[in-house]
Amino acid sequence: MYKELGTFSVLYCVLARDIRVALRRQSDVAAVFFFFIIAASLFPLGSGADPKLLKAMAPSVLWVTALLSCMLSLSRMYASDHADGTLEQIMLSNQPTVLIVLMKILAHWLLSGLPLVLVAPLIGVQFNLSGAELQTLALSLLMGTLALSLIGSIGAALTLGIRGTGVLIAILVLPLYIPVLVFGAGAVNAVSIGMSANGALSLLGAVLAMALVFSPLASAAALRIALE
Amino acid sequence: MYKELGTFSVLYCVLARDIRVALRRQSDVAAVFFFFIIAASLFPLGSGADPKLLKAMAPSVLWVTALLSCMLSLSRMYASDHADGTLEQIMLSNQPTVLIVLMKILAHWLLSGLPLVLVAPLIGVQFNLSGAELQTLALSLLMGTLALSLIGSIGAALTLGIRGTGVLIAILVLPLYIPVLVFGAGAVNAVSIGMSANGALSLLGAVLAMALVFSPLASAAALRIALE
Amino acid sequence: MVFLANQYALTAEHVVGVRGERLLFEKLNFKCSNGTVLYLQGANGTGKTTLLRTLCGLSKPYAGSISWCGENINSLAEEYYKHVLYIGHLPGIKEDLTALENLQFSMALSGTPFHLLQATEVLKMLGLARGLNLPTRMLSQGQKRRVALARLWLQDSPLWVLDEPFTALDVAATELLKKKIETFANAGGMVIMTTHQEVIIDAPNFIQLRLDS
Amino acid sequence: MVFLANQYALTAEHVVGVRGERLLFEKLNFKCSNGTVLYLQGANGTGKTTLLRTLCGLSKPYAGSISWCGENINSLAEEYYKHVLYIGHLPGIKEDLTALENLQFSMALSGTPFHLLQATEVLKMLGLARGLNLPTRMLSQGQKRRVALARLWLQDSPLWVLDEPFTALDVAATELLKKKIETFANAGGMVIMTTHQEVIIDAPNFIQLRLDS
Amino acid sequence: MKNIDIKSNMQTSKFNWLQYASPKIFYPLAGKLIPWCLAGAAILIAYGLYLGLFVAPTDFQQGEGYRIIFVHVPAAWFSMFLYLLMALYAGLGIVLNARLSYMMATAIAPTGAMFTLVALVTGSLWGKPMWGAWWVWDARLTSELILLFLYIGYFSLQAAIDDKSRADKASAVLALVGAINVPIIYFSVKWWNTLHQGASVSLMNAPAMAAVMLKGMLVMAIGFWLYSIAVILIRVRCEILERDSKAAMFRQD
Ligand code: HEM
Ligand SMILES: Nc1ncnc2c1ncn2[C@@H]1O[C@H](COP(=O)(O)OP(=O)(O)OP(=O)(O)O)[C@@H](O)[C@H]1O
Ligand SMILES: Nc1ncnc2c1ncn2[C@@H]1O[C@H](COP(=O)(O)OP(=O)(O)OP(=O)(O)O)[C@@H](O)[C@H]1O
Ligand SMILES: [Mg+2]
Ligand SMILES: [Mg+2]
Repeated sequence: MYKELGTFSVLYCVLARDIRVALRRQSDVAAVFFFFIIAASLFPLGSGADPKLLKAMAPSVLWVTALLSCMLSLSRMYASDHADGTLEQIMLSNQPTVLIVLMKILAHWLLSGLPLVLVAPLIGVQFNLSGAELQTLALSLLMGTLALSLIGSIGAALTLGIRGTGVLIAILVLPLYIPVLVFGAGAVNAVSIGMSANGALSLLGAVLAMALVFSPLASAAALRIALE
Repeated sequence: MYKELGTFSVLYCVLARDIRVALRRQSDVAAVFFFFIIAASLFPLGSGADPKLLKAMAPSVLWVTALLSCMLSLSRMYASDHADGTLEQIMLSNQPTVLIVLMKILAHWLLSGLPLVLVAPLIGVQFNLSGAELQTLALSLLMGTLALSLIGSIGAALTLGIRGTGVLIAILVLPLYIPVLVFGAGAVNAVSIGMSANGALSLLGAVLAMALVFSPLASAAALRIALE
Repeated sequence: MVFLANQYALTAEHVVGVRGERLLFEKLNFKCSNGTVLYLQGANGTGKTTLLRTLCGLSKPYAGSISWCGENINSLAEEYYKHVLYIGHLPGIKEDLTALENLQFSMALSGTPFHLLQATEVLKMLGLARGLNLPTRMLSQGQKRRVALARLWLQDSPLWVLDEPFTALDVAATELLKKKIETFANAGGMVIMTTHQEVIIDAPNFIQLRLDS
Repeated sequence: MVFLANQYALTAEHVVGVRGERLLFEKLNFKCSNGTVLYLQGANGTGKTTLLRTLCGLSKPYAGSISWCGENINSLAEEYYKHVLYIGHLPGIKEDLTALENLQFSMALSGTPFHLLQATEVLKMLGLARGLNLPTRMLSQGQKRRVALARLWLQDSPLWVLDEPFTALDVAATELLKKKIETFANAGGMVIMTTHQEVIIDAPNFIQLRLDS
Repeated sequence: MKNIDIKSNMQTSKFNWLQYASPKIFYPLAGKLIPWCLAGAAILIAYGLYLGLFVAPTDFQQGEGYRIIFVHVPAAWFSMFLYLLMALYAGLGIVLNARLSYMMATAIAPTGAMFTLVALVTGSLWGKPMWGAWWVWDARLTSELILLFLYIGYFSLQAAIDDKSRADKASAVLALVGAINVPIIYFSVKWWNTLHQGASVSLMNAPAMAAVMLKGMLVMAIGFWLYSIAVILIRVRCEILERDSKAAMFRQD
């Protein structure tokens, strides 16, 4: 019998595969990115061109858009694995499902959360945000998007194999996203009115920590149910 | 040989089936609806509770949210028919594909556009919109959502069978949605500053008429390409 | 079966099939007329599915032409489709609807009126008596295939195009289907089909065509 | 194949299968040990797939217990899964990846190291020489199945659970697979499988189990 | 029962990938054109820049900043023109089912997107001194941005489909649908009153601007035109090679 692969090599392989699949269709990764840019640009179009109004809208608009773009890419997380039977194989893996799920979440974040963090400041400039605001925006998104991927994973797992998934995920997940949104946009708003963002950011950190603990467990359980 | 069914009975049957499938999973229809409500409510959460700012944001926020919720449900339009092979059967129908496509678009609008038109005024009230504004909002959404379903159908057809579809549809379709958004939200904005909405509304009507003519043709062509 | 009265012919001339950038078959010529069963054979990946989809008009041949009673099928379009009944690798049924609802829809697409009693009878004959009012997602693999195949008993297209119709069917259902194809061919129908199982169809004109390269 | 040295046993005791609200099978008892091929038979919809998924641990039995070397499989979890190789109605391959990448991933899931040369050889032997570096979406139905089945040659799980493994395979591939199952069983492996084709497997212990109700 | 064996057929005629389309003739022809176009483009663009930067007089209202017009305006023209051209080729591709036509459309897109980006960037560079902001949500600016998005959509769709022939056709449909945007950009200044300048160059009326400026812009425009032709031809040649080598790879075994 061959030597068995260690947990790390298996997890690495899971992560590498998800990233490889996504990169194979570069458009996938680029798409979340462009969605964010395009959707954020829709708001000024709808509201005429008052720069003051734009600046006031900016934190909520950018955060809500980031949230929606993360959410849109959720359906990709497990759905294709479910449709082609890979998920059954993952469940029958000799590694704990929780760890594999964690890797899949990480891959999702690397491919859809991280790019947003990088591009958000550029769009912020179009909304006339200042340097300090832009910094806080990037930092809050860095923590926030990771939390969004974690929480979203539960929704994605729960809605597997159900049609009209896109919208159903939205309903399941949006309420859970609200704390992330409130603290994230709150941090930027605080900076705009000249206050410190620390309070909001540490609350955001707490949400992230909670999500990190519970989400893989809940997702793994949901996946198992989806396959029964 | 049996008497052949007339064009109308066939088209009626297509429409009835799409609606029946959607109602069989009520969650589908309800979902677009709730997405709209929840997403629109996210903005006040992200931006604190300044009533003036809310009123100024309202047209763009409500219109952008309506647009995004229509868009989210697009991937449902043809994808499941494609996955289970029904689309091949539709292509091989003895009725012109263009007409069948038109029915599917109509079903999509009845199930996802119309509910928004009905609930939007209720949400508008939460953003402190006045009676005249609410009326214009509903009217612009009535014409606008139909145009969105029509235009969206092209994107949905083009991205069939491609992974990461949700986001790709968004990229293809959002630029084409922009005129609808500009005129739709423009109509409401015009009323807010005491001007007439007629100009914007008639432009919206022109967009709708164009979409009505070209979209079924383009969608049918796109579907045929997707199956090749 | 009234179409016996009409004479039909499907002719393929110099048809070339290409998938991606790869040549699958070249200069394919054949003619099917009433009573013909054309049985496509070939190893996996030799282009049987591709050929069937081309014959239905779902994809265009890379070169060459396919004609129905002398006219090109791509220009006939709906005129041609109403004579074809295609059942491919995918069953073409909606998992949320019941078997009856699915049948009603597929028959509407082909312009055939739907008679509830008759459809129920066919489904019962196919062993689906119990599943009549269940959403088809609750059926097993083979039961789903049976729902898709029920159209063969209800529609009256003169040309059937069947891609591995015996997949997932148990022995009894296989036998039923084989009998049905034979009756149909003897009444003047045309069938073009593939399968990896060994079958010999007792038809007026049974042609075997190997696609191996 | 080293597992010959180990003695394994899969035991089903009073297993009851229910789908939806319907009783499929009841009081099922059997025992598989090294060298057993358990061949499940039954018409469409009698519960073969349901039973296989239960035996793998993908769903829990409605009543009764399934144990592996004396311990309940649901409490063993990963401990048990690493001994099972399941190939169901769905091929479990990702259409965007090539055949090799797919194999690498499925083998990683089961903890088996991946050797490129060996995998290439197996795929070539299965007639996929040309498709090695194509995304599997470009393969035909039967070629996709072959990619999924390649794991049988590469992994060394002592228990195979195969749901209609011969589907979509052409004659040559069917023969190859049948031979492989026989070699495996003779080397001490256990196989639980279903199929609607007639097959007789030459194994030390060939059990046929009919599920008809 | 009779058997048709098509195997024998297969061996008699060797499959030739190129025999069904015309790229074979096109390829060398394009190769001859490219150097001439490139040379012409270099000379004209250099001359145009010289006219714009040194010969044209300083504008007493806008100072030296206005000289950006010599890049901005021709780039904006070409962003729209190339889109129309791309849509035209896409349409021809669908109607005639000609591979070469699709390849042309594919090859035009990157150049068009580049000019769009140049128009946007030079426009916002110019906007900062003129309007006091890098970006305003004005109808023309917005519709030019939509044009960029349409180009991006075209690429994304093409990248997302791996079957070349399907990718060609699907993106052609998209290109045609998006073509509606071009008149919107062009007439946006007429239809809405905007910050952005209206058309001042027209063939009918006497030019509203100085003759040197007009000359500079036209020279730049022709230079851009030659540059586009050269780059597009290079791209098409690569595309032909790539597709043909893939076909050859499949043919080998
Ligand atoms: C990002 C910002 C900008 C964009 C996207 C943009 C876009 C365009 C486009 C599409 C055209 C070609 C339209 C036509 O030929 O009629 C154009 C032309 C022109 N633009 Fe801009 N522009 C921008 C900023 C500016 C600024 C700041 C100025 C100077 C105040 C300016 C001055 C002009 C002029 C003079 C023309 C030529 C109009 C003509 O003669 O037809 N643009 N621009
Ligand atoms: N979407 C595609 N893009 C490119 N090539 C494809 C595509 N689909 C199939 N092919 C290739 O075309 C060839 C023929 O495929 P086809 O599905 O017609 O085979 P088949 O004879 O039906 O095989 P099977 O018996 O396995 O169903 C295969 O070799 C496959 O690699
Ligand atoms: N998701 C489900 N919900 C409820 N009942 C189901 C579900 N899936 C299958 N069934 C029912 O369970 C029974 C057994 O299904 P199963 O898939 O196990 O059959 P099978 O023996 O594998 O048949 P086949 O030979 O057609 O594959 C069927 O009668 C089916 O109606
Ligand atoms: Mg096939
Ligand atoms: Mg089964």
